[in-house]
Amino acid sequence: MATYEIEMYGVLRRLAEAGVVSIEIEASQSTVQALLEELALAHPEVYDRLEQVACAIEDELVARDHSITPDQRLALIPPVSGG
Amino acid sequence: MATYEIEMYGVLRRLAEAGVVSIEIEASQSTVQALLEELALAHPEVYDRLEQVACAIEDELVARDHSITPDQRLALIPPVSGG
Amino acid sequence: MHLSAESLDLQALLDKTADDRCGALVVFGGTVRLENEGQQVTAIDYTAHTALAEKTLREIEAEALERFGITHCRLQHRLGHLELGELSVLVVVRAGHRPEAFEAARWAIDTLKERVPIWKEEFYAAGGSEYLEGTPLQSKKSNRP
Amino acid sequence: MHLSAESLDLQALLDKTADDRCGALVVFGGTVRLENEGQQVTAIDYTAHTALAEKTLREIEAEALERFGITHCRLQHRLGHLELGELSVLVVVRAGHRPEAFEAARWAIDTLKERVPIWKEEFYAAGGSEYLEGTPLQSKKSNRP
Repeated sequence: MATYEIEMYGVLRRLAEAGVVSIEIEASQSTVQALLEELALAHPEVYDRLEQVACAIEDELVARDHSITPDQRLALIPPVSGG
Repeated sequence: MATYEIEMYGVLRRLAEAGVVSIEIEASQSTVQALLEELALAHPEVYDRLEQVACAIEDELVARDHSITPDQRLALIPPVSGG
Repeated sequence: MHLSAESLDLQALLDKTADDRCGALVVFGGTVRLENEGQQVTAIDYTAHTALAEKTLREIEAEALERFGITHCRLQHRLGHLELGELSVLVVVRAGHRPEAFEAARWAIDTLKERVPIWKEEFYAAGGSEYLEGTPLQSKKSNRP
Repeated sequence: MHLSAESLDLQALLDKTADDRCGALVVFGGTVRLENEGQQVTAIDYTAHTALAEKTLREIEAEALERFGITHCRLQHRLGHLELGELSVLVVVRAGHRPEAFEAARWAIDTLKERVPIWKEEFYAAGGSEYLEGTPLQSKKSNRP
Protein backbone atom coordinates (compact mmCIF):
# COMPACT_ATOMS: atom_id res chain seq x y z
CA MET A 1 0.00 0.00 0.00
CA ALA A 2 1.10 3.56 -0.67
CA THR A 3 -0.17 6.87 0.72
CA TYR A 4 -1.34 9.58 -1.67
CA GLU A 5 -2.32 13.16 -0.85
CA ILE A 6 -5.22 14.79 -2.66
CA GLU A 7 -5.72 18.58 -2.65
CA MET A 8 -9.30 19.79 -2.41
CA TYR A 9 -10.40 23.09 -3.99
CA GLY A 10 -13.50 25.22 -3.96
CA VAL A 11 -16.63 23.57 -2.63
CA LEU A 12 -14.78 20.26 -2.20
CA ARG A 13 -12.66 21.79 0.53
CA ARG A 14 -15.78 22.78 2.41
CA LEU A 15 -17.47 19.41 1.89
CA ALA A 16 -14.40 17.41 2.92
CA GLU A 17 -13.65 19.89 5.72
CA ALA A 18 -10.00 19.64 4.70
CA GLY A 19 -7.60 21.14 2.19
CA VAL A 20 -5.72 17.87 1.79
CA VAL A 21 -6.94 14.33 2.35
CA SER A 22 -4.80 11.19 2.41
CA ILE A 23 -5.76 7.99 0.65
CA GLU A 24 -4.11 4.56 0.63
CA ILE A 25 -4.18 2.38 -2.44
CA GLU A 26 -2.19 -0.50 -3.87
CA ALA A 27 0.88 0.90 -5.64
CA SER A 28 0.00 -1.30 -8.63
CA GLN A 29 -3.34 0.51 -9.04
CA SER A 30 -1.89 4.00 -8.98
CA THR A 31 -3.97 5.85 -11.56
CA VAL A 32 -5.98 9.02 -11.02
CA GLN A 33 -9.15 6.99 -11.46
CA ALA A 34 -8.14 4.55 -8.72
CA LEU A 35 -7.47 7.45 -6.33
CA LEU A 36 -10.87 8.98 -7.08
CA GLU A 37 -12.63 5.65 -6.43
CA GLU A 38 -10.88 5.25 -3.10
CA LEU A 39 -11.62 8.88 -2.23
CA ALA A 40 -15.32 8.33 -2.87
CA LEU A 41 -15.29 5.41 -0.42
CA ALA A 42 -13.37 7.30 2.26
CA HIS A 43 -15.21 10.61 1.74
CA PRO A 44 -18.74 9.88 0.55
CA GLU A 45 -19.61 13.58 1.09
CA VAL A 46 -17.73 14.44 -2.11
CA TYR A 47 -18.88 11.44 -4.14
CA ASP A 48 -21.52 13.15 -6.28
CA ARG A 49 -19.14 16.00 -7.14
CA LEU A 50 -16.44 13.81 -8.63
CA GLU A 51 -18.05 13.40 -12.03
CA GLN A 52 -17.62 17.14 -12.76
CA VAL A 53 -14.14 17.38 -11.25
CA ALA A 54 -11.04 17.99 -13.36
CA CYS A 55 -7.72 16.62 -12.11
CA ALA A 56 -4.34 18.31 -12.06
CA ILE A 57 -0.80 17.48 -11.00
CA GLU A 58 1.14 20.69 -10.35
CA ASP A 59 0.12 22.99 -13.23
CA GLU A 60 -0.96 20.24 -15.65
CA LEU A 61 -4.43 18.87 -16.18
CA VAL A 62 -4.31 15.09 -16.35
CA ALA A 63 -6.66 12.43 -17.64
CA ARG A 64 -8.21 9.85 -15.35
CA ASP A 65 -6.08 7.03 -16.68
CA HIS A 66 -2.93 9.03 -15.90
CA SER A 67 -0.46 7.18 -13.65
CA ILE A 68 0.47 8.86 -10.41
CA THR A 69 3.23 8.28 -7.87
CA PRO A 70 3.07 8.92 -4.11
CA ASP A 71 5.40 11.92 -4.39
CA GLN A 72 2.85 13.65 -6.64
CA ARG A 73 -0.16 15.45 -5.25
CA LEU A 74 -3.41 15.14 -7.13
CA ALA A 75 -5.49 18.35 -7.17
CA LEU A 76 -9.27 18.16 -7.63
CA ILE A 77 -10.69 21.09 -9.57
CA PRO A 78 -14.47 21.49 -9.25
CA PRO A 79 -16.39 23.67 -11.74
CA VAL A 80 -14.76 27.11 -11.78
CA SER A 81 -16.48 30.41 -10.91
CA GLY A 82 -13.89 33.15 -11.18
CA GLY A 83 -14.33 36.58 -12.71
CA MET B 1 -29.04 94.29 -46.51
CA ALA B 2 -28.10 92.65 -43.23
CA THR B 3 -24.77 91.25 -41.99
CA TYR B 4 -24.58 87.63 -40.80
CA GLU B 5 -21.65 85.89 -39.15
CA ILE B 6 -20.88 82.29 -40.00
CA GLU B 7 -18.64 80.12 -37.80
CA MET B 8 -16.29 77.75 -39.59
CA TYR B 9 -15.22 74.44 -38.02
CA GLY B 10 -12.73 71.71 -38.84
CA VAL B 11 -11.34 71.77 -42.34
CA LEU B 12 -13.58 74.71 -43.28
CA ARG B 13 -11.65 76.95 -40.91
CA ARG B 14 -8.44 76.04 -42.67
CA LEU B 15 -9.92 76.46 -46.14
CA ALA B 16 -11.53 79.81 -45.35
CA GLU B 17 -8.48 80.88 -43.33
CA ALA B 18 -10.89 82.26 -40.75
CA GLY B 19 -12.94 81.11 -37.77
CA VAL B 20 -15.78 83.49 -38.60
CA VAL B 21 -16.75 84.97 -41.93
CA SER B 22 -19.27 87.75 -42.53
CA ILE B 23 -21.86 87.65 -45.29
CA GLU B 24 -24.39 90.25 -46.43
CA ILE B 25 -27.79 89.22 -47.73
CA GLU B 26 -31.20 90.76 -48.10
CA ALA B 27 -33.06 90.53 -44.80
CA SER B 28 -36.06 89.12 -46.71
CA GLN B 29 -33.96 86.12 -47.84
CA SER B 30 -32.70 85.17 -44.41
CA THR B 31 -32.70 81.38 -44.47
CA VAL B 32 -29.76 79.09 -43.83
CA GLN B 33 -29.83 78.11 -47.50
CA ALA B 34 -29.56 81.74 -48.62
CA LEU B 35 -26.56 82.26 -46.36
CA LEU B 36 -24.84 79.16 -47.75
CA GLU B 37 -25.41 80.31 -51.32
CA GLU B 38 -23.93 83.71 -50.57
CA LEU B 39 -21.03 82.09 -48.72
CA ALA B 40 -20.24 79.94 -51.76
CA LEU B 41 -20.01 83.07 -53.90
CA ALA B 42 -17.85 84.98 -51.43
CA HIS B 43 -15.68 81.97 -50.48
CA PRO B 44 -15.46 79.59 -53.45
CA GLU B 45 -12.72 77.67 -51.62
CA VAL B 46 -15.39 76.07 -49.39
CA TYR B 47 -18.00 75.58 -52.12
CA ASP B 48 -17.52 71.86 -52.71
CA ARG B 49 -17.63 71.13 -48.96
CA LEU B 50 -21.03 72.67 -48.38
CA GLU B 51 -23.06 69.69 -49.55
CA GLN B 52 -21.77 67.59 -46.65
CA VAL B 53 -22.00 70.35 -44.07
CA ALA B 54 -24.53 70.31 -41.23
CA CYS B 55 -25.76 73.60 -39.85
CA ALA B 56 -26.25 74.63 -36.23
CA ILE B 57 -27.43 77.66 -34.31
CA GLU B 58 -26.06 77.55 -30.77
CA ASP B 59 -26.49 73.90 -29.72
CA GLU B 60 -29.28 73.04 -32.18
CA LEU B 61 -28.91 71.49 -35.59
CA VAL B 62 -31.12 73.33 -38.08
CA ALA B 63 -32.49 72.50 -41.52
CA ARG B 64 -31.54 74.52 -44.56
CA ASP B 65 -34.91 76.19 -44.81
CA HIS B 66 -34.61 77.41 -41.23
CA SER B 67 -35.01 81.20 -40.86
CA ILE B 68 -32.14 83.05 -39.29
CA THR B 69 -31.76 86.54 -37.88
CA PRO B 70 -28.59 88.69 -37.87
CA ASP B 71 -28.19 88.27 -34.09
CA GLN B 72 -27.83 84.49 -34.59
CA ARG B 73 -24.56 82.92 -35.66
CA LEU B 74 -24.73 80.05 -38.10
CA ALA B 75 -22.17 77.29 -37.42
CA LEU B 76 -21.01 75.06 -40.28
CA ILE B 77 -20.25 71.51 -39.17
CA PRO B 78 -18.22 69.50 -41.68
CA PRO B 79 -18.05 65.68 -41.40
CA VAL B 80 -16.92 64.80 -37.87
CA SER B 81 -13.81 62.82 -36.94
CA GLY B 82 -13.64 62.69 -33.14
CA GLY B 83 -12.72 59.70 -31.05
CA MET C 1 -17.86 68.22 -18.11
CA HIS C 2 -17.52 66.20 -21.29
CA LEU C 3 -14.82 68.18 -23.09
CA SER C 4 -11.46 68.86 -21.53
CA ALA C 5 -8.33 70.76 -22.48
CA GLU C 6 -6.49 68.83 -19.75
CA SER C 7 -5.42 65.17 -19.73
CA LEU C 8 -8.39 62.86 -19.26
CA ASP C 9 -8.60 61.33 -15.79
CA LEU C 10 -9.90 57.75 -15.87
CA GLN C 11 -9.60 57.26 -12.12
CA ALA C 12 -11.84 60.27 -11.49
CA LEU C 13 -14.51 58.77 -13.77
CA LEU C 14 -14.21 55.40 -12.05
CA ASP C 15 -14.61 57.04 -8.65
CA LYS C 16 -17.64 59.04 -9.78
CA THR C 17 -19.40 55.95 -11.17
CA ALA C 18 -18.51 53.49 -8.38
CA ASP C 19 -21.71 51.57 -7.65
CA ASP C 20 -22.36 48.40 -5.62
CA ARG C 21 -25.26 47.49 -7.89
CA CYS C 22 -22.86 46.94 -10.78
CA GLY C 23 -20.78 43.83 -11.37
CA ALA C 24 -19.31 44.90 -14.71
CA LEU C 25 -17.11 47.81 -15.76
CA VAL C 26 -16.11 48.40 -19.37
CA VAL C 27 -13.78 51.23 -20.37
CA PHE C 28 -12.88 52.27 -23.88
CA GLY C 29 -9.99 54.64 -24.41
CA GLY C 30 -8.78 56.12 -27.67
CA THR C 31 -5.10 57.06 -27.85
CA VAL C 32 -2.98 58.90 -30.39
CA ARG C 33 -1.37 56.32 -32.63
CA LEU C 34 2.03 56.52 -34.28
CA GLU C 35 0.77 55.49 -37.70
CA ASN C 36 -2.35 56.21 -39.73
CA GLU C 37 -3.00 55.21 -43.31
CA GLY C 38 0.70 54.70 -43.95
CA GLN C 39 1.81 58.05 -42.53
CA GLN C 40 3.86 58.52 -39.39
CA VAL C 41 1.92 60.73 -37.00
CA THR C 42 3.57 63.05 -34.47
CA ALA C 43 0.56 64.68 -32.84
CA ILE C 44 -3.17 65.40 -33.24
CA ASP C 45 -5.04 68.64 -32.64
CA TYR C 46 -8.67 68.16 -31.65
CA THR C 47 -11.21 70.94 -32.03
CA ALA C 48 -14.96 70.95 -31.39
CA HIS C 49 -18.16 72.89 -31.67
CA THR C 50 -18.25 72.88 -27.90
CA ALA C 51 -21.92 73.69 -27.23
CA LEU C 52 -23.27 71.11 -29.66
CA ALA C 53 -20.60 68.56 -28.72
CA GLU C 54 -21.37 68.83 -25.00
CA LYS C 55 -25.07 68.44 -25.66
CA THR C 56 -24.59 65.50 -28.02
CA LEU C 57 -22.29 63.70 -25.57
CA ARG C 58 -24.94 64.06 -22.86
CA GLU C 59 -27.57 62.74 -25.26
CA ILE C 60 -25.47 59.69 -26.14
CA GLU C 61 -24.93 58.94 -22.44
CA ALA C 62 -28.67 59.09 -21.76
CA GLU C 63 -29.50 57.03 -24.83
CA ALA C 64 -26.97 54.36 -23.80
CA LEU C 65 -28.65 53.97 -20.41
CA GLU C 66 -32.04 53.54 -22.01
CA ARG C 67 -31.02 51.26 -24.90
CA PHE C 68 -28.88 48.85 -22.93
CA GLY C 69 -30.32 49.01 -19.40
CA ILE C 70 -26.95 49.93 -17.98
CA THR C 71 -26.42 51.92 -14.79
CA HIS C 72 -23.73 54.45 -15.77
CA CYS C 73 -22.29 55.79 -19.01
CA ARG C 74 -19.75 58.61 -19.02
CA LEU C 75 -18.09 60.08 -22.09
CA GLN C 76 -15.18 62.50 -22.12
CA HIS C 77 -13.25 63.89 -25.06
CA ARG C 78 -9.96 65.74 -24.98
CA LEU C 79 -9.43 68.94 -26.98
CA GLY C 80 -6.25 70.72 -28.02
CA HIS C 81 -2.81 69.39 -28.90
CA LEU C 82 -2.20 65.71 -28.08
CA GLU C 83 1.11 63.90 -28.25
CA LEU C 84 1.54 60.22 -29.16
CA GLY C 85 -0.05 57.85 -26.68
CA GLU C 86 -2.26 60.47 -25.03
CA LEU C 87 -5.91 59.63 -24.38
CA SER C 88 -8.26 61.46 -26.74
CA VAL C 89 -11.51 59.90 -25.56
CA LEU C 90 -12.86 57.85 -22.66
CA VAL C 91 -16.04 55.80 -22.40
CA VAL C 92 -16.85 54.39 -18.95
CA VAL C 93 -19.81 52.01 -18.59
CA ARG C 94 -20.98 50.25 -15.45
CA ALA C 95 -23.77 47.68 -15.53
CA GLY C 96 -25.14 44.70 -13.67
CA HIS C 97 -23.55 42.22 -16.05
CA ARG C 98 -20.92 42.17 -18.77
CA PRO C 99 -22.91 41.59 -21.99
CA GLU C 100 -24.76 44.88 -21.80
CA ALA C 101 -21.68 46.70 -20.52
CA PHE C 102 -19.65 45.63 -23.57
CA GLU C 103 -22.49 46.36 -25.99
CA ALA C 104 -23.16 49.80 -24.55
CA ALA C 105 -19.49 50.84 -24.54
CA ARG C 106 -19.07 49.74 -28.14
CA TRP C 107 -22.24 51.52 -29.20
CA ALA C 108 -21.27 54.69 -27.31
CA ILE C 109 -17.86 55.07 -28.98
CA ASP C 110 -19.25 54.20 -32.42
CA THR C 111 -22.03 56.75 -31.96
CA LEU C 112 -19.69 59.41 -30.60
CA LYS C 113 -17.62 59.08 -33.78
CA GLU C 114 -20.73 59.51 -35.92
CA ARG C 115 -22.55 62.28 -34.12
CA VAL C 116 -20.28 64.52 -32.05
CA PRO C 117 -18.91 67.66 -33.76
CA ILE C 118 -15.21 67.11 -33.07
CA TRP C 119 -12.42 67.23 -35.64
CA LYS C 120 -8.92 65.84 -35.69
CA GLU C 121 -6.03 67.44 -37.50
CA GLU C 122 -3.15 64.97 -37.79
CA PHE C 123 0.45 66.20 -37.89
CA TYR C 124 2.99 64.10 -39.75
CA ALA C 125 6.67 63.34 -39.30
CA ALA C 126 7.07 64.06 -43.02
CA GLY C 127 5.72 67.55 -42.39
CA GLY C 128 2.34 69.15 -42.80
CA SER C 129 -1.04 68.20 -41.37
CA GLU C 130 -4.39 66.95 -42.57
CA TYR C 131 -7.97 67.07 -41.43
CA LEU C 132 -9.17 63.49 -41.72
CA GLU C 133 -12.16 62.58 -43.80
CA GLY C 134 -15.05 62.30 -41.38
CA THR C 135 -18.65 61.24 -41.08
CA PRO C 136 -21.24 63.79 -42.26
CA LEU C 137 -23.74 64.63 -39.54
CA GLN C 138 -27.24 63.67 -40.41
CA SER C 139 -28.63 67.12 -41.26
CA LYS C 140 -31.83 68.04 -39.58
CA LYS C 141 -34.71 67.49 -41.97
CA SER C 142 -36.88 70.44 -42.79
CA ASN C 143 -39.93 70.97 -40.60
CA ARG C 144 -41.74 72.65 -43.46
CA PRO C 145 -44.21 70.93 -45.77
CA MET D 1 1.87 38.39 -11.70
CA HIS D 2 -1.68 37.38 -12.56
CA LEU D 3 -3.06 36.61 -9.10
CA SER D 4 -3.00 39.14 -6.31
CA ALA D 5 -3.99 39.22 -2.67
CA GLU D 6 -3.83 43.03 -2.84
CA SER D 7 -6.22 45.45 -4.56
CA LEU D 8 -5.88 45.33 -8.34
CA ASP D 9 -4.08 48.35 -9.78
CA LEU D 10 -5.52 49.37 -13.14
CA GLN D 11 -3.17 52.32 -13.55
CA ALA D 12 -0.13 50.05 -13.20
CA LEU D 13 -1.47 47.81 -15.98
CA LEU D 14 -2.17 50.83 -18.19
CA ASP D 15 1.36 52.11 -17.64
CA LYS D 16 2.90 48.71 -18.39
CA THR D 17 0.98 48.36 -21.66
CA ALA D 18 1.31 51.97 -22.91
CA ASP D 19 2.16 51.70 -26.61
CA ASP D 20 2.21 54.31 -29.39
CA ARG D 21 1.31 51.66 -31.96
CA CYS D 22 -2.13 51.25 -30.35
CA GLY D 23 -5.11 53.52 -30.91
CA ALA D 24 -7.59 51.50 -28.85
CA LEU D 25 -7.72 50.52 -25.19
CA VAL D 26 -10.47 48.32 -23.76
CA VAL D 27 -10.67 47.47 -20.07
CA PHE D 28 -13.05 45.04 -18.43
CA GLY D 29 -13.38 45.06 -14.66
CA GLY D 30 -15.48 42.76 -12.52
CA THR D 31 -16.65 44.14 -9.20
CA VAL D 32 -18.41 42.62 -6.20
CA ARG D 33 -22.11 43.26 -6.63
CA LEU D 34 -24.64 43.88 -3.87
CA GLU D 35 -27.16 41.37 -5.20
CA ASN D 36 -26.93 37.97 -6.83
CA GLU D 37 -29.81 35.69 -7.71
CA GLY D 38 -32.11 37.50 -5.31
CA GLN D 39 -29.75 37.37 -2.35
CA GLN D 40 -28.07 40.38 -0.75
CA VAL D 41 -24.33 39.86 -0.87
CA THR D 42 -21.93 41.31 1.71
CA ALA D 43 -18.57 39.96 0.49
CA ILE D 44 -16.91 37.35 -1.70
CA ASP D 45 -13.94 35.12 -0.92
CA TYR D 46 -11.93 34.10 -3.98
CA THR D 47 -9.64 31.07 -3.90
CA ALA D 48 -7.57 29.50 -6.68
CA HIS D 49 -5.37 26.62 -7.67
CA THR D 50 -2.61 29.15 -8.04
CA ALA D 51 -0.11 27.24 -10.22
CA LEU D 52 -2.71 26.14 -12.77
CA ALA D 53 -4.53 29.49 -12.62
CA GLU D 54 -1.35 31.49 -13.30
CA LYS D 55 -0.48 29.24 -16.20
CA THR D 56 -3.98 29.34 -17.66
CA LEU D 57 -4.13 33.15 -17.40
CA ARG D 58 -0.85 33.40 -19.29
CA GLU D 59 -2.18 31.00 -21.93
CA ILE D 60 -5.36 33.04 -22.41
CA GLU D 61 -3.30 36.24 -22.81
CA ALA D 62 -1.13 34.62 -25.49
CA GLU D 63 -4.13 33.10 -27.25
CA ALA D 64 -5.89 36.48 -27.30
CA LEU D 65 -2.91 38.11 -29.05
CA GLU D 66 -2.88 35.40 -31.69
CA ARG D 67 -6.63 35.11 -32.26
CA PHE D 68 -7.42 38.81 -32.50
CA GLY D 69 -4.16 40.34 -33.73
CA ILE D 70 -4.04 42.67 -30.74
CA THR D 71 -0.87 44.13 -29.26
CA HIS D 72 -1.36 43.65 -25.50
CA CYS D 73 -3.61 41.55 -23.28
CA ARG D 74 -3.19 41.50 -19.52
CA LEU D 75 -5.32 39.58 -17.06
CA GLN D 76 -5.28 39.92 -13.30
CA HIS D 77 -7.50 38.25 -10.71
CA ARG D 78 -7.82 39.15 -7.07
CA LEU D 79 -7.79 36.48 -4.36
CA GLY D 80 -8.95 36.60 -0.75
CA HIS D 81 -11.77 38.50 0.93
CA LEU D 82 -13.39 41.22 -1.19
CA GLU D 83 -15.90 43.78 0.00
CA LEU D 84 -18.72 45.24 -2.10
CA GLY D 85 -17.52 47.25 -5.07
CA GLU D 86 -13.96 45.89 -5.03
CA LEU D 87 -12.40 44.78 -8.30
CA SER D 88 -12.15 41.00 -8.59
CA VAL D 89 -10.74 40.84 -12.11
CA LEU D 90 -9.16 43.11 -14.72
CA VAL D 91 -8.72 42.60 -18.44
CA VAL D 92 -6.63 45.21 -20.28
CA VAL D 93 -6.39 45.06 -24.07
CA ARG D 94 -4.55 47.43 -26.37
CA ALA D 95 -4.80 47.16 -30.14
CA GLY D 96 -4.48 49.18 -33.30
CA HIS D 97 -8.23 49.65 -33.65
CA ARG D 98 -11.34 49.24 -31.57
CA PRO D 99 -13.16 46.28 -33.16
CA GLU D 100 -10.45 43.76 -32.28
CA ALA D 101 -9.86 45.40 -28.89
CA PHE D 102 -13.52 44.94 -27.90
CA GLU D 103 -13.68 41.41 -29.29
CA ALA D 104 -10.50 40.31 -27.56
CA ALA D 105 -11.49 41.77 -24.18
CA ARG D 106 -14.88 40.09 -24.35
CA TRP D 107 -13.36 36.77 -25.36
CA ALA D 108 -10.69 37.00 -22.65
CA ILE D 109 -13.14 37.52 -19.78
CA ASP D 110 -15.53 34.86 -21.11
CA THR D 111 -12.64 32.39 -21.45
CA LEU D 112 -11.22 33.27 -18.04
CA LYS D 113 -14.58 32.38 -16.51
CA GLU D 114 -14.59 29.04 -18.31
CA ARG D 115 -11.02 27.91 -17.89
CA VAL D 116 -9.26 29.42 -14.87
CA PRO D 117 -9.40 27.42 -11.61
CA ILE D 118 -10.74 30.15 -9.34
CA TRP D 119 -13.76 29.83 -7.05
CA LYS D 120 -16.01 32.37 -5.43
CA GLU D 121 -17.71 31.89 -2.10
CA GLU D 122 -20.45 34.47 -1.61
CA PHE D 123 -21.39 35.72 1.85
CA TYR D 124 -24.97 36.86 2.43
CA ALA D 125 -26.60 39.54 4.54
CA ALA D 126 -29.11 36.87 5.62
CA GLY D 127 -26.19 34.81 6.96
CA GLY D 128 -24.17 31.92 5.61
CA SER D 129 -22.24 31.55 2.39
CA GLU D 130 -22.36 29.55 -0.82
CA TYR D 131 -19.93 28.37 -3.44
CA LEU D 132 -21.56 29.31 -6.72
CA GLU D 133 -22.31 26.75 -9.37
CA GLY D 134 -19.47 26.98 -11.85
CA THR D 135 -18.29 25.76 -15.22
CA PRO D 136 -16.69 22.30 -15.30
CA LEU D 137 -13.19 22.40 -16.75
CA GLN D 138 -12.85 20.38 -19.89
CA SER D 139 -11.02 17.37 -18.51
CA LYS D 140 -7.93 16.32 -20.34
CA LYS D 141 -8.76 13.42 -22.62
CA SER D 142 -6.84 10.22 -22.14
CA ASN D 143 -3.66 9.85 -24.15
CA ARG D 144 -4.07 6.11 -24.14
CA PRO D 145 -5.65 4.08 -26.92
